[in-house]
Amino acid sequence: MKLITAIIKPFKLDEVKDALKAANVTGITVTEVRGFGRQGGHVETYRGAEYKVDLIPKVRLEMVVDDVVADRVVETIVKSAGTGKIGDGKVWITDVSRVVRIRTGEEGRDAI
Amino acid sequence: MKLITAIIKPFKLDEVKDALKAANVTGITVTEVRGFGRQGGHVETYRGAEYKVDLIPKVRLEMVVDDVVADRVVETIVKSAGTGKIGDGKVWITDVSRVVRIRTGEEGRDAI
Amino acid sequence: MKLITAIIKPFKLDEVKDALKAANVTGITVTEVRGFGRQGGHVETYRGAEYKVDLIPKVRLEMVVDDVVADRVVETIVKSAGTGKIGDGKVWITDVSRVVRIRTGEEGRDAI
Amino acid sequence: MEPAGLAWVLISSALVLFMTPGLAFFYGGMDRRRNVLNMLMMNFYCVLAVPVLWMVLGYSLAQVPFGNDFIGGLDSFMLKDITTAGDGGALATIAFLGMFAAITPALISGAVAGRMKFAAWAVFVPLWLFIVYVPVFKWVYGGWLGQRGSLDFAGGTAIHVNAGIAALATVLVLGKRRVDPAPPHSVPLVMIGTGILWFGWFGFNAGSALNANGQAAQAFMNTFLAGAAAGLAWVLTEWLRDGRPTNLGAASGIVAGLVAITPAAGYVSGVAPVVIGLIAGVVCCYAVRLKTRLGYDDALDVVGVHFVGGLVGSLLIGFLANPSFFEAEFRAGLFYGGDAKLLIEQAIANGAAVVWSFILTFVIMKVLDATIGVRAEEQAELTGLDLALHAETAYHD
Amino acid sequence: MEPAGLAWVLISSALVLFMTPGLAFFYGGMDRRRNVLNMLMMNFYCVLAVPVLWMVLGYSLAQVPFGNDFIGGLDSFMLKDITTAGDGGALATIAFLGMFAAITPALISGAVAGRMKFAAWAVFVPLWLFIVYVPVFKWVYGGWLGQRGSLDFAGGTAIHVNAGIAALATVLVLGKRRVDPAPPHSVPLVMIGTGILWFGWFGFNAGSALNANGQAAQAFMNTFLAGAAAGLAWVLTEWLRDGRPTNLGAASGIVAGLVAITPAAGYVSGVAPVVIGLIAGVVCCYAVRLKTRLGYDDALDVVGVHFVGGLVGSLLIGFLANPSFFEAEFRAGLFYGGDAKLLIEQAIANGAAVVWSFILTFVIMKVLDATIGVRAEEQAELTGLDLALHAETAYHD
Amino acid sequence: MEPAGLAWVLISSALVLFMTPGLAFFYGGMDRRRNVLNMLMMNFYCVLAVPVLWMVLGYSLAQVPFGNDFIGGLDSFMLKDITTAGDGGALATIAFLGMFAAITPALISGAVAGRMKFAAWAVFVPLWLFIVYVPVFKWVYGGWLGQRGSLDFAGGTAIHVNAGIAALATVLVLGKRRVDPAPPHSVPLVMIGTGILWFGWFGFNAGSALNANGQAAQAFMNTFLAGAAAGLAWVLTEWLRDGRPTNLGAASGIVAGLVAITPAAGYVSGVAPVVIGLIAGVVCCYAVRLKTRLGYDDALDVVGVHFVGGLVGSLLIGFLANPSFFEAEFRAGLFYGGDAKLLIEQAIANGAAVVWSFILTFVIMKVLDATIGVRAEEQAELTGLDLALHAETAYHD
Ligand SMILES: Nc1ncnc2c1ncn2[C@@H]1O[C@H](COP(=O)(O)OP(=O)(O)O)[C@@H](O)[C@H]1O
Ligand SMILES: Nc1ncnc2c1ncn2[C@@H]1O[C@H](COP(=O)(O)OP(=O)(O)O)[C@@H](O)[C@H]1O
Ligand SMILES: Nc1ncnc2c1ncn2[C@@H]1O[C@H](COP(=O)(O)OP(=O)(O)O)[C@@H](O)[C@H]1O
Repeated sequence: MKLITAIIKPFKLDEVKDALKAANVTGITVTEVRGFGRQGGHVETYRGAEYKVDLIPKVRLEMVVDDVVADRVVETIVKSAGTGKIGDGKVWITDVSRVVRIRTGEEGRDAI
Repeated sequence: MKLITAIIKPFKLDEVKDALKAANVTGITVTEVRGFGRQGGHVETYRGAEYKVDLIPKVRLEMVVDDVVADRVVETIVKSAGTGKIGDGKVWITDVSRVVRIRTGEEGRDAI
Repeated sequence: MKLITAIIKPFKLDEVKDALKAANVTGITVTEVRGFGRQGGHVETYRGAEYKVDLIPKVRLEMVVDDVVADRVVETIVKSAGTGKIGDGKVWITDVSRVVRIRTGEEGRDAI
Repeated sequence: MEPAGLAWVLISSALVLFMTPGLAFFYGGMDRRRNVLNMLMMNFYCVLAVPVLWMVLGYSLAQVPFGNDFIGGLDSFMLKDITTAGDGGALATIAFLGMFAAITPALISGAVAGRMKFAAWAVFVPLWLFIVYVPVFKWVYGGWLGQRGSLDFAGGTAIHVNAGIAALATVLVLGKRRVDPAPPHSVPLVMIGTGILWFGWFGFNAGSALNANGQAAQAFMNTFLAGAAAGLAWVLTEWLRDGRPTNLGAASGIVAGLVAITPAAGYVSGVAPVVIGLIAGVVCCYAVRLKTRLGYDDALDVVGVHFVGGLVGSLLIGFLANPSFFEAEFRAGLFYGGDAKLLIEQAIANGAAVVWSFILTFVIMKVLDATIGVRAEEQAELTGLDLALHAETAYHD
Repeated sequence: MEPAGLAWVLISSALVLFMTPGLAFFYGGMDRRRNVLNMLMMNFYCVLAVPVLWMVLGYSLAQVPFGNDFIGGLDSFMLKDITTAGDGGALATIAFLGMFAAITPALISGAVAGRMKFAAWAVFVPLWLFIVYVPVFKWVYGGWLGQRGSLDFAGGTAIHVNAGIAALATVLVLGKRRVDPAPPHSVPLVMIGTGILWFGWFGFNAGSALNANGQAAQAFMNTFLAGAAAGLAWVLTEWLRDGRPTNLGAASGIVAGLVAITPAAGYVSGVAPVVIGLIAGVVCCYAVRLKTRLGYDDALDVVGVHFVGGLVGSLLIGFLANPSFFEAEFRAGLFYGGDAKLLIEQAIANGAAVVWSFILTFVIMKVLDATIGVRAEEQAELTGLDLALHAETAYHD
Repeated sequence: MEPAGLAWVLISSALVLFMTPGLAFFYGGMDRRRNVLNMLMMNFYCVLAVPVLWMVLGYSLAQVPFGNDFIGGLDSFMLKDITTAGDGGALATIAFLGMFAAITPALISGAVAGRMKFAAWAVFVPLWLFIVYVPVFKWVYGGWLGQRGSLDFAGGTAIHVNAGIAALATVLVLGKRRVDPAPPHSVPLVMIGTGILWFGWFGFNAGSALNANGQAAQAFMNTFLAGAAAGLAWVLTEWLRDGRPTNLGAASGIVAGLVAITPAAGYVSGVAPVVIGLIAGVVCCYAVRLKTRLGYDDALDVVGVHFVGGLVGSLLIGFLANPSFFEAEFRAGLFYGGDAKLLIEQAIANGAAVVWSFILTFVIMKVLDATIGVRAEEQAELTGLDLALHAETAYHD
């Protein structure tokens, strides 16, 4: 099994979620994160004092998927999350040696 | 070393934490996440308008453990986190090639 | 490629971030987490009733880096995040089999 | 004004001032987390700009001389010749009315939530104040509508119907939000706003007696009963209809009832406020759905609550006005021995206010759109107005 | 009522209305994040339903005719025959008392936090109002307890002791929460509630003079000093005992002091309010621990603060009542030249209220449990009442 | 005091009491999430400790006998001999002044945010009250400064300049925070505080007329206009200067304007409040930057807003005081036919207050530092004062 992790722009979440559903991804775990990267940050001003905020809100998706579909899922994410503007984010894949569904104890493919 | 990641129901956190402590897991990192899966979501109503919320609150646990205990830890989580109801979550294992304790620089087994 | 995950003390975030920038890490994803470990927790008191809080605020950093620099990055984190006091946290490395930059579709080294 | 009356009008004025922040929290809590500061700012801006404009020219044009049919004059420009005479009564009244002038444009902010350029709002407010609010206010209080015998105790027509229909005009020019509506980012903040609004509304309505007397007491009682009855009606309606009683329903119902009782507060008594509240609660609970039917994007239901609620209350005066109770000289409603005349006058007054307010608000927005533009950039709308327009973020660690 | 008195009673009424949202935030902040809206709703519901019930029948049964020993009648059904006579004084008084009727059942909500079915609460409130609150209120004000000479200026016995002991009865029927108590989800929200409560309490106590006079001024001063002294006492007690001075301690102490001074506000003077505050602060700081000793699950300490605090204040009147200061006709306390008679009457009054309130509240809850059921489903309790009972979530992005 | 005046002073007192929580939220929202409870506690502590101290000794030393030049005596120790005479006027006035005494040290808390040991604060407040506040208050009201003819209607010199310069002294002893300043953890909480502050300030200023009369009405109007004008000025200044209009700017401007109008509220009229507000808004918008220039760590700009704002308003009285408008017996300002005498007296009064307050506050802090220590431990400062000093955390699930 593979674990696919994606960092995307928050306002893209719904779009990506729907695209993944359409691609039969049955489960996703979503985390609110903040990211630092090429995009750089923004400046906030309070009483004339500037605060450089270089960690900007992003959303992190992680999903365990079957090896055979992993690459397709990545393409799905890349397509649905892209705006072409800097800051769109990353997707990466890591190997999962075991996965279990808590409710049933099912393992592997049946677990996801 | 292995990294065990578990997605569980929020109200199960204490129970799972205690079970893991009992199983001599010395450290856990906990993240509030939202999950989408078979459980489906719920509907909220504001001024009669329905909002479908298909991301539901979950808790994500991650812990780096010694290879030999990894499977036992997974069982512990499955046992303590299960309610038998849909939405109980998943547990998965990935390989860790190196782990360091920041305070001491200790590596591997000594680091956790 | 490698995925480096670090759990550090919240007030060390800026320091670590700067050290990583200096070490040419081009992107980091940051998550607010809570941790349980040797450090133990703290006690809060409300109307004389004590609440044992054994999950304490930590910050989780994750960054995908090129294999060759992975160890150097780990050292950088260990150096910049350390206070020598219990609770400094952990760093661990896992393998990444594929990484893509959403904006461009670039892969591998070019993606980070 | 005698000292007791002065004390009552002064504290009432403070209560009405407090309502604008209350409105800001009521709206801000319903807004998205990333747009809440823009909402607060639109509201607070009204209470910064309007008082100054009111002192300079607004009051004079809106009230002096009282007899004018359509618009006042410059006699009280810069509060010229206003003294502490009458033990400060004149000053207290001007301040009291200034609070009303400040909150009325603020009511509109709920409709334009999440997509309006703040610079446009900053220009819209003064323009709308002088072109729409001041004349309509004059017509109703001392002007031709008032002289014809229509009743508007504390601003149902002049404030709520006026701002409510203006809200419709603004969103028609502004267009729909690019992102789907989201649930309230903080219901507790909405409830804080609701509590402040109800509290302040006692000053708004009972203070409009401009004296501490029986009419003030009845207006107070009516404000108490109508807010409660409407909140109850809304909650029960949605409980039956949608299956759940909600906090936002309670809050919306309370406000709907307070809006509806505003024009009637000093003219009805006994069971009437409960009747007005119950009707307003049920009607507005359905009225907020009109926007989906008709397809205008009134973000926080200013039309459904303020226009509809104000209209309901204003027309019900035609049935429930009870002059004998107040031993006063106004027309009786149909249920209290009156003829249809009062109801007709109420219809005329609201009709006139609606036509003027809708058309001129629409024109103002069109002109602003053609000049500085009224719509925020797409990026700002997608990633949040707080950061884009105000360089602020509502919540940090 | 003369105009100045009217102005004071009206603003006091508005202040008391504001207290119910204040109480909602005080409790809601202490509650879990996933249950806060249920708590707010239980409180706001009181201020929606009770005013209407008060207008229809509550006031009449609770006060008219004043002379009745146990219960009023139907003479003022639907506020029949109430006019603006006496410059609106009658109306203002009815509204003022209506605010008290609304907040009293709301006090109980803190005890049942996190596990009560909202439908059961919606029925409990009206039943409790008519079966418990109205009679006890009548006994104390104009009825047999009042006639015997017991003193209760603004509702220590009739409101706080009454609601406090009722809270105990409700939780005994309801049982314990399935999940362990959690720390307050928002201490700032608790402090917002505390600020509003103290602010409103000046109307609650000083307004109970029903006039702008020396007694109102002393009641005001007492409300100021007792709240401060009790907050200080609680904070210092926990600082010494637990090692840390806390915000929740300050908030709890302030409320405990305000509760304790409520019955005494118009009868004590000089140093007495500070004495009452200090005693109430220390006693309640320990009383909130009784629940763990005795094992009842009074979630937010309604018993420890309102029952105990109210009882402390009410009994201390027996020592500190000072009629000569007020040049008024009530019994003197033991320290001011009186005999034990007043203390005995205070004990009798509170005893009677406690017995009636506890037994009948218990019965009401049992009947509700046997019929519609009072306890929320386990799932709702575990995953959050807001979503399960109100289809709402407090905070979103 | 006549009943209407009493009603007005009582409600004004309640409004001022409400300001301290308002200030707590204004400051607390600007503070870090991990330090907010420490900020709330520093403010609430003032309103717990000061009222008791005020009752025991503060009032007596600050006002009795009124004629004393430098300090009062013990004639009213424990409010001895205070009765309900004059229909409670004396009691109301003592309570009213007690509210002022409570909020003044609280103003200082904004400067020491995030690094002061709470135990030190707990001792600092009573010391500062008796050594700095009480004497300066006496000088200004009835004492040598007042007798010389300087004007301070509601506490520009005695309260804002006094607390503002004291804030500077405290931070000089305390030193800088170990961590960089952070953006406000909750701007909505700041705005809640702002709304409460403005609302309460009507009691603060207009209540200082100690009667319901023309002067109260004008003071009310001035409080309305100056707050608005200053908020507008600040927002426009930063909009031009920094490119964005901000909520925090609006809030800061409102407060700056309210501070500036405080000393002048009962002495100026017409356009003057707007002039004072505009000047204060612009000046303070720049003054808050002094700390970076001069390198003192005034966390939440108590110096830039309260000291500077208070000084601006107090000196402008020298130009704008208008006795003829009030038909009263005070010196006229330069623009209203007066000579430079008033301006000079204003300068002397503020100079004297500044010297005394700065030096003695500095000494108090040094003594505290040498004894119990004023600075929190490094760990506490880094990981959060709420947990370290109060064993509480502001927000939980
Ligand atoms: N090497 C990395 N490891 C982990 N997360 C990264 C990495 N690089 C970028 N990110 C995440 O992706 C987000 C977008 O990356 P950024 O470099 O700003 O733009 P782009 O992806 O278009 O190059 C960052 O905010 C960060 O959260
Ligand atoms: N393939 C997956 N990858 C990552 N997280 C998942 C995956 N499937 C489910 N989850 C997480 O587990 C939670 C529960 O899964 P769900 O399918 O709803 O119920 P069950 O685990 O009982 O089948 C989801 O809310 C989601 O957070
Ligand atoms: N085995 C582990 N797996 C994942 N996270 C861990 C593990 N052990 C510790 N952590 C994280 O690191 C933090 C610090 O660890 P702790 O044992 O308290 O101190 P130290 O790192 O100094 O030994 C914990 O709060 C937890 O978030």
